[in-house]
Amino acid sequence: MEDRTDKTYEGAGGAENGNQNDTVNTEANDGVFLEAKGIYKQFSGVTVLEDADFSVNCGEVHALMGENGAGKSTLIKIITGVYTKDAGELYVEGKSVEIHNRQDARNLGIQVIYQELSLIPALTVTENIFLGAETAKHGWMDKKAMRERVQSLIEHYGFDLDPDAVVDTMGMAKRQMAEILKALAFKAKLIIMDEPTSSLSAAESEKLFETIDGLRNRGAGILYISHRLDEVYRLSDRLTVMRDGKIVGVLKKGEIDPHTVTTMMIGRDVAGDEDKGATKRYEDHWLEVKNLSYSHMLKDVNFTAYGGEILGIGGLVGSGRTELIRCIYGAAKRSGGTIMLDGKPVSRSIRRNIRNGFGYVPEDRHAEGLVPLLNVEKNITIASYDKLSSASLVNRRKEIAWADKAIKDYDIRPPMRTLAAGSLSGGNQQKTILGRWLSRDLRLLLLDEPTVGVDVGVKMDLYRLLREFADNGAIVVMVSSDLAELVYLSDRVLVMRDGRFFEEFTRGNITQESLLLAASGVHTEEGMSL
Amino acid sequence: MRRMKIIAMLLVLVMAVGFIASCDKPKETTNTSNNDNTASNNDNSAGAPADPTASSGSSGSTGTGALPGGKNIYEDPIKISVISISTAGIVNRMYQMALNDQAVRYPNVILDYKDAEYDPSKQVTLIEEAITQKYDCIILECMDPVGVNEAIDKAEAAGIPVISTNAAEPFTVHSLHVAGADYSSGWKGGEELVKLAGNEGTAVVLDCPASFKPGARMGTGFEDYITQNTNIRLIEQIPIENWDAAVAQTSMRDVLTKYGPGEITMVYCSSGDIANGAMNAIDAAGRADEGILIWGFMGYPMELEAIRDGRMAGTMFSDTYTQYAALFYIALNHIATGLTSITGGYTATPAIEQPMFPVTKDNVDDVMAFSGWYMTKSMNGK
Amino acid sequence: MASKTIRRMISIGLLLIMVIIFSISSDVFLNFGNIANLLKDSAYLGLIAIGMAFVIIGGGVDLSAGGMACLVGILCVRMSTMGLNGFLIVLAGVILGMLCGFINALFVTRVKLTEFVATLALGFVYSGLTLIFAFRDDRGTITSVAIPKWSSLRAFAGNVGGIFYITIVWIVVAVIAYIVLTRTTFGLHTYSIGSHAKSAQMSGVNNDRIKMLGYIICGACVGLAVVLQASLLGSSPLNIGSGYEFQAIAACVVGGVVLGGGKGDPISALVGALFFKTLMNGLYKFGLATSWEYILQGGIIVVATVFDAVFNRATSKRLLARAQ
Amino acid sequence: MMKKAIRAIGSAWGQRITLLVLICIVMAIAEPVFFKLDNYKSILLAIAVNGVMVCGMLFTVLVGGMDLSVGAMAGISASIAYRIAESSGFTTSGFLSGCALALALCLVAGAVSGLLVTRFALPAFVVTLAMKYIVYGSIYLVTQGFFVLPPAHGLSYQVGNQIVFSIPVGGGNKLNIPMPVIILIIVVAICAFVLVKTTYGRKLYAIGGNKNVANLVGIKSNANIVGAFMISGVLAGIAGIMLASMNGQAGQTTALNYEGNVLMAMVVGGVNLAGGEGGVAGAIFGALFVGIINNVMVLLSVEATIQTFVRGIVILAAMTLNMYARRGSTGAMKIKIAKADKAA
Repeated sequence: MEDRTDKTYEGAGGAENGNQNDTVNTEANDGVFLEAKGIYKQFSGVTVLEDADFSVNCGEVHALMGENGAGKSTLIKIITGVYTKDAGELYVEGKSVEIHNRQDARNLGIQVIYQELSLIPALTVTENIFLGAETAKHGWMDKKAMRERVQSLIEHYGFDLDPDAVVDTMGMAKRQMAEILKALAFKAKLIIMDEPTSSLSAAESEKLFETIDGLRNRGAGILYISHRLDEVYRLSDRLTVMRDGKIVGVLKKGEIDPHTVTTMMIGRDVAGDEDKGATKRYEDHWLEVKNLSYSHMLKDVNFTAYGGEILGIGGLVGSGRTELIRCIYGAAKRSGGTIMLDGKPVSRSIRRNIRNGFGYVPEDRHAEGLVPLLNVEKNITIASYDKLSSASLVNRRKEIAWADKAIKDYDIRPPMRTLAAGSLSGGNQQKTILGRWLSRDLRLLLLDEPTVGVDVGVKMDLYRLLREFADNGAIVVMVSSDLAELVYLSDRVLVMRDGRFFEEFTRGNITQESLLLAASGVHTEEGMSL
Repeated sequence: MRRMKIIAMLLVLVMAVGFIASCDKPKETTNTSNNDNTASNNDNSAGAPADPTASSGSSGSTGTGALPGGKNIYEDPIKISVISISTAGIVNRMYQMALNDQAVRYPNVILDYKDAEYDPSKQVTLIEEAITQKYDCIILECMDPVGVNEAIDKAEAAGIPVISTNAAEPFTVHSLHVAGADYSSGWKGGEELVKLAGNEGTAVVLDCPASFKPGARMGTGFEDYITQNTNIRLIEQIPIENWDAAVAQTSMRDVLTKYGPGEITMVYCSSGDIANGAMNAIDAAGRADEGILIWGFMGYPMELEAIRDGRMAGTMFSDTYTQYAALFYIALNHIATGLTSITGGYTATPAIEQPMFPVTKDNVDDVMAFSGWYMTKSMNGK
Repeated sequence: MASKTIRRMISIGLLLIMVIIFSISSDVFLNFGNIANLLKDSAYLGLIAIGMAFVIIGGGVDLSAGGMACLVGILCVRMSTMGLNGFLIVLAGVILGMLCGFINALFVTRVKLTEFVATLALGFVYSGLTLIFAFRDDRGTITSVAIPKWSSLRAFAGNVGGIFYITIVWIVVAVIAYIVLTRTTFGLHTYSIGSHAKSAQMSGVNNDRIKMLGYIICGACVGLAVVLQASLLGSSPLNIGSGYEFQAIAACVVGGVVLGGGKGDPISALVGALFFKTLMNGLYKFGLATSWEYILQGGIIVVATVFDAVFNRATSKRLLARAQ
Repeated sequence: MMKKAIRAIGSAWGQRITLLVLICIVMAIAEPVFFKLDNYKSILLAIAVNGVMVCGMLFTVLVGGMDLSVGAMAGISASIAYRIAESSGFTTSGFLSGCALALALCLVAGAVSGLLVTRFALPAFVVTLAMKYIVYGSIYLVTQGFFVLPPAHGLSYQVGNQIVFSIPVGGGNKLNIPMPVIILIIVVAICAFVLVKTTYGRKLYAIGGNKNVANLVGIKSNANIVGAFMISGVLAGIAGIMLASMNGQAGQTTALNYEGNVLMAMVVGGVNLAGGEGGVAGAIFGALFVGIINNVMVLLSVEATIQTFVRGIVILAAMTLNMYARRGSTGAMKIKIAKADKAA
């Protein structure tokens, strides 16, 4: 039997003796655990992180906030060894260290919990926690010891978990807790959590916060990444705000308040922010949604969107925005409520909706947006065979013209029709998907996080396309977490919170601060509370 | 929760033990006792077995003592297990018809046809099955002459006569072997072809699939005769996968491509299907007029008609229909007298040589007249 | 109760029901000789199924098991004619199986062929090699040669108290395999790469190495199975293993080892093989036409897979609902 | 220029042509008779039945599944068609009604497989393996083990043997093209047309590539997958009827275990077994290549016992070459894209 486990981790080994006062033993309880100085990182010419100075103390919850693309994830990946820094110094417990891979980080006591959990569905909690670092002698696992270790951890940190439960029969909250337990099991001195509450209910989040407080009192360092201002306010001892790859400032517990944080996050003026005249609203073309409900995610949603208008939908991850869009499009079966387009009820079948002018740009490009094996042309024309074929015979000439026009109109690079879509860059893949819909004469376009992972230049093109598209009369409903995008593009913004619309902002008084505050449940004077 | 796993494991073991405890010790000799008393295998099991080419009709030394006496074949319920290599082919269909036609007169006899799906291990299983169900006789179309030896010994020891037929002869001593005549049919086929074509020319063999060679030795018989007794050049030996007529047709076409007109004198085919494939290929290539002599095996109705129409030179005819009909009565005789290789004190397996005789254009009509298979022509069950 | 145990309870329960039905309807079914034969027949397929279970749980499939069995079988019988000691031959059979398993793994992990394609092509290669290594008579035509009477390999065909050695070896190997899969790190890693290969990799599991070990163990089981079966038959016919790869996969699937990986264990493969052979044994008692054997075999596979799909979806949905 | 050549060989058709060129070189030296015209006809005739089945199974493989029951489907289709034809004395109308009923049954059986695969999300490998057993078992119920021997005249004979037309090829001999080759060409043409020209073909590639995306662009994936299994069933049925006519016998052993050859052709044809990639041309090339290997082995009179081994090694080599070449060519493609991105 393979005998990989001779070098059991000091952490797991240390856990072996399972001393009762199982404090996370670090030398100085209040000293600096991790310090980064002058970290610099660039990807093929684009500077992503510039002289970042950053530190996390033991026994401290250090929050990290910043918009998408502000460099947060790059910093985390450097600390955890996924990327290697181009310049700068990293110190752990005062000693300068080099972290090249996950193993180094783990040995230093740095553990990460990513948003998409890394647990193995078919294994039990105990097996997942000890996977890769089993307590075993010559390959024979000591299951009893491992199970006891997990049981003691559970009781010690007060989690409500069954060590023998199989992961794929557990709810999201329980999986989150198991993931955290996995970090703790290896004597983590610094636990990095990336958007941990995104798929948790309020009660479950509260349980998580208690756990985090417990960890802090035991001297563990917590690096907490989140968009939720209220959570950061409640939990963090210190908050570092990042923007455009630079550290904007570090706020102590007392100094954290919504307004200062949002201005620090948004500081930069958005290019071309000139005040556009009021857009023309086509009264005769409207989408009306009345008391829509969908399983436990959406409760009694009501809104109306008009042609010529871009309706932005703000709110935090997990507030039900994606589910709303999918119910309208027909991709999700709504449990109640009515959806009307120009007074006529909208069908539940995706096929019929596409036929009468719907379009949907999904959030996850790779899982639901693109067929990687098919070439760019087919990815564009895939939704338009009603126009490109007669009697189910594809009109090849029309199809090629349609694809070439789309490639030219939406500037997809490299402009090679026969290239497999899988080998395009992120931005061009998004343009391909957008081209798939905009090339049809759409009456309603639904978008979910359209510019995630798209470089800035392409982002501007997408905004121009959407604006043009809305101006000639179509309804555009756009879900986005990019506050600047919402402010720049939307004529109206509805902010969603826990499956219900919380606040509405109309053009002119949409500001990023107010959106962020509304998303965190704070009413502001600009908005009209719903 | 852990307890559950242990209970599950215990259950499996208990179940296995439970089987054993709950069954009564069988009365007749269990298979424990006879696995070491190696029945006197005929000595040629190691090394190349010399085929009983010419041993016709020599039955082993018949036991002197009075036979224990068996069942009354008219009233007592009798079960005969017919285990064949595969029940899917045409030839097997013919055996079942022949046996069923006889069994009509004996309502108390039940014929149980079993398919071994070309799997030697399954043949052993089916023989043991017959022992467990106390069948009265086993008619075995044996696939691998060695693999079934132990099972046959058990059957014979249990008083069940084993009659092997039509395919390889198992090496162990058993009640009767009706010589499948595969080797001798190939040998005699060579003789006949030489008579027709003279002692020179070339020969092509479309033989059984390579893995069947130990059991189906007609091709080997033909090759032995040609190489040992004539100076006919053996130019091609091609295994036909799955005995499939379409594969035979393809291989024959490739041979025709390779050898121009007049370069092929004769084609020996190991089965009726393969002969059919060869004929189709020759017709399709438009070379029927070259007079390539095709020799078949076993005398299928198709072969007889082809010989009559002149598409085929001839075949070794063994009226398998009458052979199996006779077999039915031989089986009843064994059951009635309780004769097995053990009660009969055999030291070698008696073999009945299958009367083989060539069928060519001149005697095909009267052969058709008395061939049970052709007469009934009930290939399609009418 | 863990869904794994429930699933095994159900398949054992169904097996018991079938045994009861058969023992009522035919007085011969439950007699000692029949059960001993039943267990002997299941052992050959069962051992191959246990090897196959390792590969399936690791998320793969091994279509070369049949060809491999034929090859190892003929090589071992050749060794017996050379007078090697029985134990040495069994050991050699296992090692030859592991060698073939290693070659399979090379093509899957190094050449990166998909598992289906690599093992399919290698299956043909092994059957081809079988014909090349087959015994030839003085004139060169293939013949079948028995394991010599004096060879100690024959001793492996014996039995103790009526239960054949191959059956005992089968149950022992099944238990050992169960312990290896549930007690060792290798076992845990096999389940993890079968269930979610990417996050297994992220947790530090060396996927390629585990997959390679899986194929090697499968080869070992196939080698062991065919040597014992050859000693039982007294020879290794050239198609001793052909078609057994599909039967082994069917046995695993019926037992609860789900294609795709991460579920099931060697004991379910054992129960699956036993299930098939018990059904066949029972059917023989009724003298049904062979076609009913095929139809019922196909029927069970469909029923078992549909049951697994519905059963797994229901349990996870039910537990998820409870957790919400 | 050299880099361009390597990339050309790397491409799928580049490899196939290199394989063919290799074989031609070997045969030019060893057995030039390979190049005789009717040898090509003979190879085409040899792969006619396999080719039709390959086209059928291609549909199921494209949507990410597989169909192991093609052999049994062909068997039962031949048995039913000829049983009914026989009861009506092999009149043309009797034979046609027999074929109609047989193909209808194949449609239903294919639909059952498709429904099982889609409704319960079962692996197609296991479902069609079970269907193979069930359908093979039911052949006996239809034929009671008897065989139907179609007479050497009438439509039932022509389907398998009739020379449709013959091209005078100089030197007096004529290259006559038999019906099976014509049927193969028709089936290949129709399947290529459906896969390349019709919306149904586009949908299959989309479903095979990414089923979620297909659903989100309004494709009824499950319905189309069931359709693919039905097509595979029907084409297997046609192949069975053709084979029985060629063999002159229809019954239990017609097309027994033919799915092995079909899988071999798929694999050599470079069809991606995970779905979404591979065309009729590639699959038919696979069937042709396997046919050529068998033909070459007979022409070179390769010793009987090593034929299986040679076939296995050649297929393994073709697959390994395909994998390394594909890795090489995708690498080259990536460089080209990066350059194009930078330049624009």
